[in-house]
Amino acid sequence: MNYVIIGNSAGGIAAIETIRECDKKGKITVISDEPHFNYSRPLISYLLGKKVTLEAMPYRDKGFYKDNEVKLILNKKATRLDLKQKVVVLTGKQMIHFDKLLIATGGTPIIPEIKGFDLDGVFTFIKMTDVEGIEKYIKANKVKKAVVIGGGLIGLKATEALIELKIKVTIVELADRILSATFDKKASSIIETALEKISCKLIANNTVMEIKGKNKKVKEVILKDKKKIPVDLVIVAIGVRPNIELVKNTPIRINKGIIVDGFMQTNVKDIHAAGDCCEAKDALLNISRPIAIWPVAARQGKIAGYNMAGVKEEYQGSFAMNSVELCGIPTISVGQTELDEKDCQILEHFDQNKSIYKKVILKGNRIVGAIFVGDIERAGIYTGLIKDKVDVTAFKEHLLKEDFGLISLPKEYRKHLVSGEVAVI
Amino acid sequence: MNRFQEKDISGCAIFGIMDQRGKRFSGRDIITSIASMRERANGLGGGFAAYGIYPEHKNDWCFHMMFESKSAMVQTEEYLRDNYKIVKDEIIPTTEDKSIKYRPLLWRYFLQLKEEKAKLHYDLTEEDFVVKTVMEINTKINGAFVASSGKNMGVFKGVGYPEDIGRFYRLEEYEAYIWTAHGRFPTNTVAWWGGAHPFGLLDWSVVHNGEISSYGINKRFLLNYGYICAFFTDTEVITYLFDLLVRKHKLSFEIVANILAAPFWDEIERQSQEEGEFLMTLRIIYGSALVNGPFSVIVANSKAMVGINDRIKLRPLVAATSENRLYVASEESAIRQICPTPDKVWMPKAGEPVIGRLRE
Amino acid sequence: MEGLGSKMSKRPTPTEFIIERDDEKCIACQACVRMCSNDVHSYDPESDTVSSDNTKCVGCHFCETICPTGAITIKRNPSEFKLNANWNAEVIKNITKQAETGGVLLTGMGCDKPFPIYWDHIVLNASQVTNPSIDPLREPMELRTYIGRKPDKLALDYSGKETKLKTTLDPQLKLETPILFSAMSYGSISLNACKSLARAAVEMGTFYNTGEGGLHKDLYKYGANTIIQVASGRFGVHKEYLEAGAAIEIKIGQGAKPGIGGHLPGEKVSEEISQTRMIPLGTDALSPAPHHDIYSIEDLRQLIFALKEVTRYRKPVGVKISAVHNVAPIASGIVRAGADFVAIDGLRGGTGAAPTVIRDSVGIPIELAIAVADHRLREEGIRNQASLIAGGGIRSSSDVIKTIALGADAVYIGTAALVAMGCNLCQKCYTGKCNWGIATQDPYLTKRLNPEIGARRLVNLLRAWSMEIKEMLGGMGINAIESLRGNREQLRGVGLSDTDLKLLGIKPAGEAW
Amino acid sequence: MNKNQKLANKKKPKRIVIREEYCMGCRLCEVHCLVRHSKTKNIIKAYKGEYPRPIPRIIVEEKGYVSFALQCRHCEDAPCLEACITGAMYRDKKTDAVLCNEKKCVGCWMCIMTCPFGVILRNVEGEKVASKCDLCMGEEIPVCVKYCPNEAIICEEKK
Repeated sequence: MNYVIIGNSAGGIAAIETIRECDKKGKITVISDEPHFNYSRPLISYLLGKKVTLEAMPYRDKGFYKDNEVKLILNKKATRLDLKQKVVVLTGKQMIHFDKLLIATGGTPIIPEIKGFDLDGVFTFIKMTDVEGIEKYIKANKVKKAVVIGGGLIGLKATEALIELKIKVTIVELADRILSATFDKKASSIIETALEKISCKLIANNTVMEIKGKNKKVKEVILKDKKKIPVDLVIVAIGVRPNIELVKNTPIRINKGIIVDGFMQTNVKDIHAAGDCCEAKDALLNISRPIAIWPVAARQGKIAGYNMAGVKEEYQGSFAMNSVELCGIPTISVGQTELDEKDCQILEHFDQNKSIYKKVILKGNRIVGAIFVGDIERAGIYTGLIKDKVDVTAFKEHLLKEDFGLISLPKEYRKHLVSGEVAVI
Repeated sequence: MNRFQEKDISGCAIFGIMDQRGKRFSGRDIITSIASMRERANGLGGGFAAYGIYPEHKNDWCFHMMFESKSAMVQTEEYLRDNYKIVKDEIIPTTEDKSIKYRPLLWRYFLQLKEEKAKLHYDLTEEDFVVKTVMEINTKINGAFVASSGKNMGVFKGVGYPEDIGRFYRLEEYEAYIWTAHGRFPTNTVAWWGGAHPFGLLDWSVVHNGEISSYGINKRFLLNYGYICAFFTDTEVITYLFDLLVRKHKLSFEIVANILAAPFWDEIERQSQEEGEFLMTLRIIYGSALVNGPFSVIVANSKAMVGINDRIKLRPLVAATSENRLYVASEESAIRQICPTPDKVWMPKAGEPVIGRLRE
Repeated sequence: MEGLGSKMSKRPTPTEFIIERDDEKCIACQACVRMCSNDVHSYDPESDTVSSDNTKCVGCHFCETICPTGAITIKRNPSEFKLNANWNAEVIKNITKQAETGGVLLTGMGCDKPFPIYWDHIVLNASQVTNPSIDPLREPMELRTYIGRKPDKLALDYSGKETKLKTTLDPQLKLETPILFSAMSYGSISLNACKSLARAAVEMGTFYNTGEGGLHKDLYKYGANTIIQVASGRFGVHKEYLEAGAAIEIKIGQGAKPGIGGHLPGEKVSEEISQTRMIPLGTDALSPAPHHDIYSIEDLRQLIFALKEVTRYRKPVGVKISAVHNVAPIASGIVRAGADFVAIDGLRGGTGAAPTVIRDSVGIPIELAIAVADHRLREEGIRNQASLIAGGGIRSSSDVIKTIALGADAVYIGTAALVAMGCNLCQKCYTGKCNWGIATQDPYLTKRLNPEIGARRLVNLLRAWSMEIKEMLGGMGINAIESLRGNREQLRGVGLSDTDLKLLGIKPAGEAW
Repeated sequence: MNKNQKLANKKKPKRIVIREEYCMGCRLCEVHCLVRHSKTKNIIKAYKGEYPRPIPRIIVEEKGYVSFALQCRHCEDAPCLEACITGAMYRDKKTDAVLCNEKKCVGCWMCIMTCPFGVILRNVEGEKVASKCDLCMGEEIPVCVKYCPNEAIICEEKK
């Protein structure tokens, strides 16, 4: 069996592990357009902020490919698929034959249509090459001031890293607050307050219309309201979209991302997709959509791996969730965090002094979302309740108590969790 | 210390010969063979039981008595006369023997139970009445001891090596179809004539080598059935157990062997269901009659001679047959001494009885 | 003087125990604070230290056991009253307590007064030279015991070709070791304690006894190793219950409290207990002193046979009495009334709750009781008709073997079993606050006794004792327990009066056979 | 590889079973877990002389008379392993245990977010790292199992 995987991040690597688990003999080839043998993309902000070293970037050690007998092709982009010949064509016309193919090409940053985006000193923030570019630029140009376009998670992690490097950062966010996609207003405001404390400026309800430069280097951004901000560096972090270049103009069906079935297979037999590039079941919304987060990519890669190796495993669907520590405040958001209050019940605990905010969103008798800011201990229990769609009627009033734990759950469910016995609920 | 109050602890040699046709033979052979096991005795006791020696009085109870004083004899005779018709009484003939230092007055009585006494004690069998007589004499008349009380049989015993005792009693002059003999090695009791073996009651005689650790409970078990163990000897206990189980409970020697040397529970469990249940019931009922501790014993009555070992065979016992004769002994050499080429020689297993029955 | 009767009038007395806490070792982990049901220990978050209140300590030593650093030592309070052989500290404290409360003093477990312990004045025999001792590690050594009525003789059927058994034995209890767990009710002890006893009985091939608390539904499965008790309160007695066990025991008396009934306070009557005992939730469970349908031996006979009828003569029915002056004739009467076994509970037998004065002043020691009862039954020629089970303060394999040699078929152990499960004899069972999870129904406390551990420890104890009994038997040259039963020749008394020796039916040490 | 290691390799993976019906709530598991994961491994020093104070990796939950200890279940399909962005969380090949390489952990708390048992803790006493049960690697049996006075935490071989 000849397995080919395009992409060398969460989805790709999870697939390698599962394929090897099931098939000790098959040939595995991994193609990556990056020069690095592997690294964790979410860690790039830590790398920029010098919280981790370059050596700590790989999340599987050096022996990984050797141990799993994987042929790793670096620095080559897969440019074309020949589905009839079952061949991947690489840059330089190299052709790689496959029996089973996994497309795990990940996401690609969304580039806004702004004038001056091509100036030096304007970066996206997705890949290690971005960090390398930024670091080099900062060093060469003695960067003091930066603008981060986008107040989402990536933007904020980038902001945090820049602040670590003693660079003044202004965040420009189109929405009325930061983290609007994952947080509610209260949660956002806690982080906004924390950002203020470290002298980070936030400009909400606004956006960059134009980036101006001098000698091809970025000098100033002009906002929608014509306001001008002098800068040395601009980071564009307004989001990612599925990287589906490769499958465009092939029989593989796409929507926003590559469309897959419950076994992570595309409409073309033997071709699977996983991770940020594809769209699969959202277990909460019951629709197909891309969920561009690490755990989902890893899970999808795993499922794809099993099915490629001939072990039938069905993808149960995932939902959005994020954990990030911002300005020293741990935050977690899971599931649907902003629902119309008519449709749901909201339980809240807010302690402004301690900057602790907890919120549980219930729909019917089930939890569909949760936000934790400041105190995230045992947040996974709620994730579990969301995932298992547990009826929480019996212990609803305990949900946000300080001592909430498995002990608050019905004994039978608890037993199921602890011993793995089948729950009778 | 009163010699009656000390339990006998002994080593000993035992020997038994039986002619299963009932043909009688002289006591010469048994003296020869028991003499060959002199090492097993220490001169503090020896004795013989002989069956078929008084054919002319075969229907009379024969009491072999030992008296330590004239007054004991007077008292005993008075008591006997009260209850029995004394058919005949005489001194037991003996010869002078240098090795025999002291001896009590030895007398034998041939008795018939008075009819009026039998009527008075209608609730007792004649045997029970004789047993009662023996117990009364042994426990109540100081200085009197009943050595044997059967019919057509007698016990000859005393302090000394058995061969000396045998000569002393002139046993070569008697003819019997069963002879048993005993050479005694008491370890810590005062030697006295009554304490020598065989022990006799009715026509039971027992010679025994061993020490019974269950003595205390066997004794109390017998008490439950009215037997009073007066002599603190294991032999006495075994005699009474045979009397109880064979005469009163009418059990076969094979069954009695399974009581006295009961098989182990795991062995019982290995048997067929019926056999296992039988043995289990036996043990449950007669647990207190289990004779625990090392022993080999030869028990005789007028119809049979039985040799048995304890349940783990801690004492020696050999058996042999030669034509009509059955031999049971502590040592094979003693058998070969008088029967150099037996038809069959074997070592009975622990608890496995050797039974010789008189062919009718 | 009216109205002064039972008003409280408190006056502090010296505490019984002193808790020593080694502050250098104490890490303030608060295990002791969490574990003590008497709230002795408390934590002060301000100073991050734990302190103790001596007045509440009952001396159960649970905290000492649980403390991970060994920082706690429980000591007796050395504070002493002026030495007085008559008016000693205990007497003074008791009077003071009664002057305060006007009530009967209660206690738990068995008599703790220094009456002579006859076992400690009896020694065993061993083989030397004249017969060989037997090594139980190499040779079979049998402890199996059958409890039940035995016929005086075997009956055989000679009619057929082969001789067949005519005797059908009355129902018997088969014990692989002659030790049973004595009656301890669910109520007086926790369900976990009951489970421990039941499981251990199953594993060791012996029996435990329900006591008078009925049978919890979880315990029915151990029925083959259960002795079902019927006591004066008749709690939880119904047909299913009577049929659930292997034998039935009518309880007339208990060694710790001869002549009086029982009292389970309403607080201990939980949902489960109320269901098991068939009494309303939270009400006191009062066992009358006598059975009100047994005012004479004839009445007892009727109950014995009523129970036999109910169980269709398939189970032995026995009677338990406490050892009192007339124990021997009473035992004889019980045997003649048709009991298959008689259990005799001596002076030192335990209880979950009894008036101290009764516990310590009524009844006679089991050693004497069993000796005279066994003797009496043999004298009357009815010893075979019933088995004797002796209990009341049996502490070791040595006590067991001596009791059997005195005449018991088997022994009951209660206190020893509790100690195996953790009990340290603080004698506070009646408070229901047992820290070891044994004598309590408080769910905080009962879970402390893991029945797996409890059963394992009980099994270990019985194994150890059985092994020791085998060693001692082997030493005597005996390889079956029935050869020791009632075999008083294997016993000798040391330092006993002639009367004691006579009653025990044993010779003084130094006297040979 | 020495003999002992060979033996260790042969061992079947174990799992820890929690039996709440026997948990007394004494929290000795926490105490011993803390000591096992302290620098000195000495109970008194760990409590009285170590700064930052070590934290236990086992949680005791209590409500009314019900209590139980809980630590990482070392799930077969462990969500924390998938969620870990650094590779700090890994499956030990020998024992099948899920372990956290604290040197690699950056404290993103993805594991906390995904662990349905809530048994991964933030250790913020020193470097912020995810702290979890490591089955007391190197010990014959985990100390919580060893020291639980009532066998409410037991070790059994994985089926």
